[in-house]
Amino acid sequence: MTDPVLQVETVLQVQDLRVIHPGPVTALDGLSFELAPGQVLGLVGESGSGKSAAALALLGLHRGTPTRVEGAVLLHRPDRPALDLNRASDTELRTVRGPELAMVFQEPLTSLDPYRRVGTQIATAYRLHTGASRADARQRTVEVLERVGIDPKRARDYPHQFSGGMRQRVLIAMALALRPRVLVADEPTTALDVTVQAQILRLLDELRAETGMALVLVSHDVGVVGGLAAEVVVLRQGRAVERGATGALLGRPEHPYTRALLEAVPRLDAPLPERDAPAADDVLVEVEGLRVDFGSVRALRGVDLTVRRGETLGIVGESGSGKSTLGRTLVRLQDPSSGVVRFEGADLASWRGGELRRRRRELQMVFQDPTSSLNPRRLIGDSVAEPLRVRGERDEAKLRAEVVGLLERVGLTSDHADRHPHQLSGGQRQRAAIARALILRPKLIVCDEPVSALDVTTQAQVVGLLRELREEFDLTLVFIAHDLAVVRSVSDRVAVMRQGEIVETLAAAKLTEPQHAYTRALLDAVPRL
Amino acid sequence: AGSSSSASSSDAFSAANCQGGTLRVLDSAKNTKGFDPAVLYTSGGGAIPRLLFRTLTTRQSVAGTNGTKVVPDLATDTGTPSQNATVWTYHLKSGLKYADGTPITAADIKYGVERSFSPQLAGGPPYLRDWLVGGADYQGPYGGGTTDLASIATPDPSTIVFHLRKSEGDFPYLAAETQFAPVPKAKDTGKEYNADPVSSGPYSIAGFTKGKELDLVRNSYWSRSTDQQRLACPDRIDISLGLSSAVINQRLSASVGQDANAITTDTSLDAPTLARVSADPALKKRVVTGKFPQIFYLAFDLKKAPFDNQLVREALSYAVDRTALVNAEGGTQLAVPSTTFTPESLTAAHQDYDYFPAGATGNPTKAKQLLAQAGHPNGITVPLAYDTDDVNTGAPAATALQQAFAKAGITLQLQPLSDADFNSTVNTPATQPALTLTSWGADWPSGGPFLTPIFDGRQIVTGGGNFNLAQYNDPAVNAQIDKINQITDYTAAQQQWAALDAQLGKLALTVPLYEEATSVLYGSHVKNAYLDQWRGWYDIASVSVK
Amino acid sequence: MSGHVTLTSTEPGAAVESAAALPTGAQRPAGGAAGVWARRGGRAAAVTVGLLVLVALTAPWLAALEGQDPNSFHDTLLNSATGGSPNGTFGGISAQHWLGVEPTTGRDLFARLVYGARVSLGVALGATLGQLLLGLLVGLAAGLADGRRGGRWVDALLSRVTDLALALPTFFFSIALLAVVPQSFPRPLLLGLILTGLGWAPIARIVRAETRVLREREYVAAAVLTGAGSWRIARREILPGLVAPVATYTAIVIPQNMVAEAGLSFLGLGVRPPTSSWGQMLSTSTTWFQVDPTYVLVPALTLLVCVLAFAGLGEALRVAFDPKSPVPAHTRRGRRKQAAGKKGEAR
Amino acid sequence: MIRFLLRRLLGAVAVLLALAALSYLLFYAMPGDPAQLACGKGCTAPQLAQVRHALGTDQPVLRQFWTFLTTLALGHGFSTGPSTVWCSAPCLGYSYQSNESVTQMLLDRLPVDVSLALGAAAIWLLLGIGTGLYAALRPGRLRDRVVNAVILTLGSTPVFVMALLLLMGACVWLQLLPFPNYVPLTEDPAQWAQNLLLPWLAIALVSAAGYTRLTRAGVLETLNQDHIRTLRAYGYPERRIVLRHAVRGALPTVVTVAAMDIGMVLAGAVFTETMFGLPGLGKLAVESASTVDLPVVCGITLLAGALIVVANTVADLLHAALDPRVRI
Ligand SMILES: Nc1ncnc2c1ncn2[C@@H]1O[C@H](COP(=O)(O)OP(=O)(O)OP(=O)(O)O)[C@@H](O)[C@H]1O
Ligand SMILES: Nc1ncnc2c1ncn2[C@@H]1O[C@H](COP(=O)(O)OP(=O)(O)OP(=O)(O)O)[C@@H](O)[C@H]1O
Ligand SMILES: [Mg+2]
Ligand SMILES: [Mg+2]
Repeated sequence: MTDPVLQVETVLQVQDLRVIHPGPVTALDGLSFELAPGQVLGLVGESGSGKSAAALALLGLHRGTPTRVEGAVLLHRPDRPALDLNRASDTELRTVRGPELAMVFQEPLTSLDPYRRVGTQIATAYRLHTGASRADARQRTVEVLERVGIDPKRARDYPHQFSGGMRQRVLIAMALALRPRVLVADEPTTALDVTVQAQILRLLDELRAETGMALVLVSHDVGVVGGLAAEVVVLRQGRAVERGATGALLGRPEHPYTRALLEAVPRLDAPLPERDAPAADDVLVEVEGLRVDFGSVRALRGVDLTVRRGETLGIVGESGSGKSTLGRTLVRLQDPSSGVVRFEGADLASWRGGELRRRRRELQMVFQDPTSSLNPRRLIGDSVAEPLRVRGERDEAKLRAEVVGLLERVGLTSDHADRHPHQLSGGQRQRAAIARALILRPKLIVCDEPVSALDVTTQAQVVGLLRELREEFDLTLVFIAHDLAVVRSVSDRVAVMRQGEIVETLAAAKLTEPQHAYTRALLDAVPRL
Repeated sequence: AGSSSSASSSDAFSAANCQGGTLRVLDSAKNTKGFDPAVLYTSGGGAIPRLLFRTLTTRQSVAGTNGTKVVPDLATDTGTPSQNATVWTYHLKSGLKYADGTPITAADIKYGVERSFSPQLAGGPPYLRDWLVGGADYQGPYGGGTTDLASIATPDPSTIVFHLRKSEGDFPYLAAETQFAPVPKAKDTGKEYNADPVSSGPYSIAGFTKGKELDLVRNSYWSRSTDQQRLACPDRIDISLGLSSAVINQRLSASVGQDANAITTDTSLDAPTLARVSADPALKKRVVTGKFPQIFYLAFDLKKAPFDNQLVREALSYAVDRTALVNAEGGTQLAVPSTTFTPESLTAAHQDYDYFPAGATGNPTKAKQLLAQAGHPNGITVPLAYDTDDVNTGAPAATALQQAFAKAGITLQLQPLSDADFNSTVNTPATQPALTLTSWGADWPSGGPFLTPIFDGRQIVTGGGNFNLAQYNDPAVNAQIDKINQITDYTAAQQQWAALDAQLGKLALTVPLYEEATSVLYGSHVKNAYLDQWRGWYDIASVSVK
Repeated sequence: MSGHVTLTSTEPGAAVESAAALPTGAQRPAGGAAGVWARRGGRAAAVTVGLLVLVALTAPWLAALEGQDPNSFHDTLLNSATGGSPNGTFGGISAQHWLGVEPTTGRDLFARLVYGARVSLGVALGATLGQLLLGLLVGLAAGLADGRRGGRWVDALLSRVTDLALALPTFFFSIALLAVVPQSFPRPLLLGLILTGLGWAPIARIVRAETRVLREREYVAAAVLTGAGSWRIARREILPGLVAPVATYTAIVIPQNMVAEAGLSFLGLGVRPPTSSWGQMLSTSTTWFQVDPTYVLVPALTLLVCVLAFAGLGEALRVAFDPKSPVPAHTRRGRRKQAAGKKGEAR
Repeated sequence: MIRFLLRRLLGAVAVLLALAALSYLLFYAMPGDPAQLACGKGCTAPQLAQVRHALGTDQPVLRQFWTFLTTLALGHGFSTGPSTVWCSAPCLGYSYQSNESVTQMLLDRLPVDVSLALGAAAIWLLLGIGTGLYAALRPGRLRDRVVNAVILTLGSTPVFVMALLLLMGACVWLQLLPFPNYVPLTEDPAQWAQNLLLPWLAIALVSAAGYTRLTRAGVLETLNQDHIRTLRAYGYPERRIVLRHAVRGALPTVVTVAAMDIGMVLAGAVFTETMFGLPGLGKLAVESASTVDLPVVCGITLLAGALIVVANTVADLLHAALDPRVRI
């Protein structure tokens, strides 16, 4: 409200917005703000604070679901009366979605139509509102893909052929194609590595400047928001606890919650905790000449790697560089095209039958996409308890206690155990997935971007938890992340990947003094507060 | 019996002026076997085959009792018997031609008969093998051993002489079968002849899709001058094969468009259509009825207990509820109860008797009493085999029997058999069930073919194809059969057969149940549609659409 | 960043929950049987199916209540001169014969209908159950067999066996089998077995295809990592995802099985007379539809009710197993009120 | 793709061999002796033996099956009596009963079933998918329920009942059409379509129900997925979302089931053929089974099996084409 521009012209006006999920769960409890063209509003808050609920409500996307929305979302358009999205007819809503209001979703993996080529999806959305010719639409598709850093040749690929980050960029490209007046971006860069993240943020900023697009930037990453947003609203339990100009708010936070949020942000220059370096000769996992090909796509091109017992090995690298593939191969979910993975000296490929089933409990993985890694038809509690049940645990009371205990350790409550995955926020799902991986007390956990969907406080908790467990259970971690600060804070060593190869491996403490130019570039791209 | 209500349609009919138009025939039979005169098994030349093949003799084409008479066709008379009816001589009319214009000779008829002996062309009636001298061992003209049957002589192109093993006064009737149709040796393609036989009748095949349709067109070499039995009114006859009987009845009752010119040669009205017809005078006018001399009966295997005991057989005869059976068949218009083996419709050879009067709905008390007498005071349990493919006589009749017998303490275990199964199981003595629900019809209207296969002990064949289900073999009866066969006077012979039937009836070798009546609808433009008494069906050769 | 975050210090996870006030499980859509029951359509369907089964079980008592049995002929109720059609209106409905009598035999239709339920439901349900079990088993096994360790061969073998079962011309083989198997073998059981043997393959194919899609989900990978065997993964992770397509297909298959029994009975290959079944009643009655509509309507309507009930059940099952489906009926009224309220507001 | 097809071809050969053996043995075990049937009334044991020899059924069953296989692979000469005809490979043998080459018999009838299957499938797919989508647009509403009830009623009608009702309705009461009488496509396409209209409808109306249900369920399932939300967020009309996008989720199952159903109809639709007097494989099959005409029986089974295998292979290819995630 401090920005004078707001009084001059307003494009989006939100009044006392409330989102009530059946239950009832009040996910958003009275949010109000105004947005002028070219303005960026940051919406930050911990996981489950109602950010996504708000974002969806801005486009009227709760319509047709059991969720109830109260309050008003007024879209102001030149020469026309303001449109309250909450009361607009379906047709009115349809005409403004896209050209006026566009959205980038939090779940990049599932938000694209699996049956259509990514290029087609962008082009169709564009043509739908502009009536452009096929050729023009194709032209525009090429443009926006280039802008988000995807080779336009890959426009003919299907979503499942893209890595998580690439899919997210496609979603952004789709929004950009239409030059909307307001873009709601729900965690637009969670799945992206820092270089791409920087590129995307720069892009959003340019567009804002060029076209006067207003932006609602939803993120738990105060760094991301801080770099772009003029004004920030801090959400907690669905309520705005603090709001104000970014600089002021981040510089002198008033509310203790905001302060906690800020303090939890990992920094590259923070001192590293003292830790005994694991013995270099106690090798738990050894990877030699690992190659994985998907048809003609060569995801891994000869990776050599050792993971020492008890250490945390961080893996960073650009989107699509093969991090997830490497992770999956380490836990034997993916068979190598050539090369070996040895676990405690034994070739993983040599495990068979009962031995395989027993031993693979020692290897766990937390998947990149929390949405698809939980069975949508089972309750969270069941999913988390499943590994114990598989191991033969039958005592329900004990199971329940164990599950609830672990859920609480990752910051969930027993109540969440009785919900289905779609009734949790993205971050809550990720935490449930972490709890599931931990419950068996494995020797090795591969965490594929385990905290990218989490707000900084939860992130800090989870990282802390992982660290504690590591000590407690002599756990070895492979920690895949694009956030260099997080990686640095948890890891003993960091491997940097690029295009299916490991370009260098460094001790965490030495991360700020890399040898390789690529690592250097990564470091430079980290947003700073 | 016989044609009843054809009067209305024959009003404007004139044989002299009936030619033209297309007659449609809607049949449920598929005729996938085609029309090979050697393989066909017909009575009096059948319906469609009679349009294609002329035979030495044929049935007389008139309504009423005279329709059971045999008359000359290719031959000048019905045959001259000699030496106790063991040698039969025929002379051909002059000017007879095939549809391709070549003349018909006696040698062609001899060849036609001969080829019916080939194992490749099996399927025709068994009489020739049994009757002709040397028939039992003859293998037909196709290679292997003798290719010529010496007992058929053709002293000149228009004379043919048959030498029989025994006296057969009924030979002229047999000579009406399609095996006596001429086949030009040069055109014989063996097994493939069935698709396109050379016609000697008033029509020839213009198009034939097995299982689907047969189109007949006029044979220009045929003329009424040499054929008194066929009117051949329509110019074309289009026969649809393999239709569902429900559809046929619907189409005939609707009689719309082309169907106004339609008849059927094999689909009797079913009970529901009959119920509908009875309520609709307009439809009723287009119904004709007739009867094929055929008896539905229970056959006992006398070699199997408890039917070796006549008292048990009598008990079953008393227990029968013929009203329920008739209803199951579709009521009184479709079936008539019969207490005699030779049915009433085989008029000449019929003699009324009812030795075990069951009344209209059975006499279970008497049946129980007889069973007790036979040593079964607590009743009996017996299997009953029946043919499931026979929609009428199968399940409905069997369940009707089951219900009626239950009242008399007779438990029937139903044993449904599919057609092929039924034929090979029942007609092979080794596998034959003790009790069978079956039927028997005459190959020609005479007591001979009606009674001989059923009661002649020498007709018991063990290999299969046995019809003497009782396996009854009484030398005295056998001798009596031989004696009647020598009689060449039709009426005299029939009286003897009737007497024989009445005599055999006392033994309760079978339980006669009912005879079927045929009731058919025809299209509204069809004329001269009547059912003859020989076959109980149309003679298509006399039906007109003009 | 502070060196060590205690897990209980900020405790945002717990704090999030204003929802903590709500009763546990209130927002959990009832799944499975309870879920079916919780929905109005599902309850109606379940009650109907239950009633039909009850009719089958109590057939002798029901017939006794009417005072008839299914096999007795009543010649006096028929008009022999008009094809054996029943005397009186509406197919001979009377106080003695609640649904009239069968033409040409005079057997009581009500008694035949209730007894027929035994065969029809027994064969159809039995066969469907068999098809489901076999189809699921083979489909899951083939779908889960992966490229490794000869899995491809397992898949290829099972798929070819499925192809073989599909390639058997159903009707044709039923005829042969029914003829070949000895008469002494109980017919309804045989019918059930034959229908099972010839009908499991489509289910197997659907299940295999679905399974191949589902097994690529990451939650399946997660389950693999727990060391669960294929069987457990199939049961716990894949099966719930198969409920929708399989329930839908099953709802189609049950009436098909009933009709198949009818077709075979029609050809005299099904149950042996005088046993009645709905299918057999329908097929013998169709030609009577112009003369005695009651005779046709009795089995036709029964079959229809049955089909609708099973379809309803299938739909309810599908909905119940869909976690995102709308809330069950008992809360629906409330929602409708809300909707009305909203409309009012909009004006 | 090529490798997939090759593998499938090998699989198909194995399936067909197994199928041939199965049907041969099964129908061989069926009661009823073809020689007996051919020989007819009053056939004596020596005649029966002659006929058996002429038919080749005096050989042991395995020998006969072997002959069947070699005939199939190499062709065979058959004596018609006066001459011998050569039946070249792939020869399915010679029918004992109708004195015709089985291959020819099948080729004569196949067009009927192909016409029947393709026409009916087009109608039932249009109808089924159409009504399924229509119902899915408003699940649980009146329109959904009415469509469901109507289509289920149709779907639970036995084909022969449906056929009879159609014939009565169209040909007798309304007199819109003459009673159907099959005309080959090559002869007169208009007549072909006109005469097949009712048979198509009979099959399609009965079959559509399954497709309605599958489509509806598949669409509703897909509508719950995240990517549909993306479409909504870009202002795609709901109709378009359902008709173009959600329907994709239902198609794989629909295609799988359709291929199986088409295969079945290709393999002979007994009741439809009987009711409409169509000279197709189904009728031939039942007839030859009842006359124990083994070569025809096996020929039909093999042809039907091959058609079904092809249909399913096509379904798999389509499945892969429809869902880019499925690799073949
Ligand atoms: N199933 C697959 N089929 C084809 N290509 C694949 C498949 N999975 C991954 N790839 C390709 O392999 C490469 C590496 O993918 P991977 O998922 O390992 O990347 P990543 O480093 O985890 O990226 P991100 O940080 O975006 O998740 C990418 O080019 C991707 O397109
Ligand atoms: N369908 C639902 N039913 C009931 N509760 C729900 C449902 N969806 C979300 N919630 C709850 O609503 C609250 C807000 O969820 P929302 O998705 O808006 O969180 P978020 O701020 O986006 O979190 P994150 O950063 O983890 O994505 C959470 O407590 C979540 O558990
Ligand atoms: Mg969110
Ligand atoms: Mg990844």
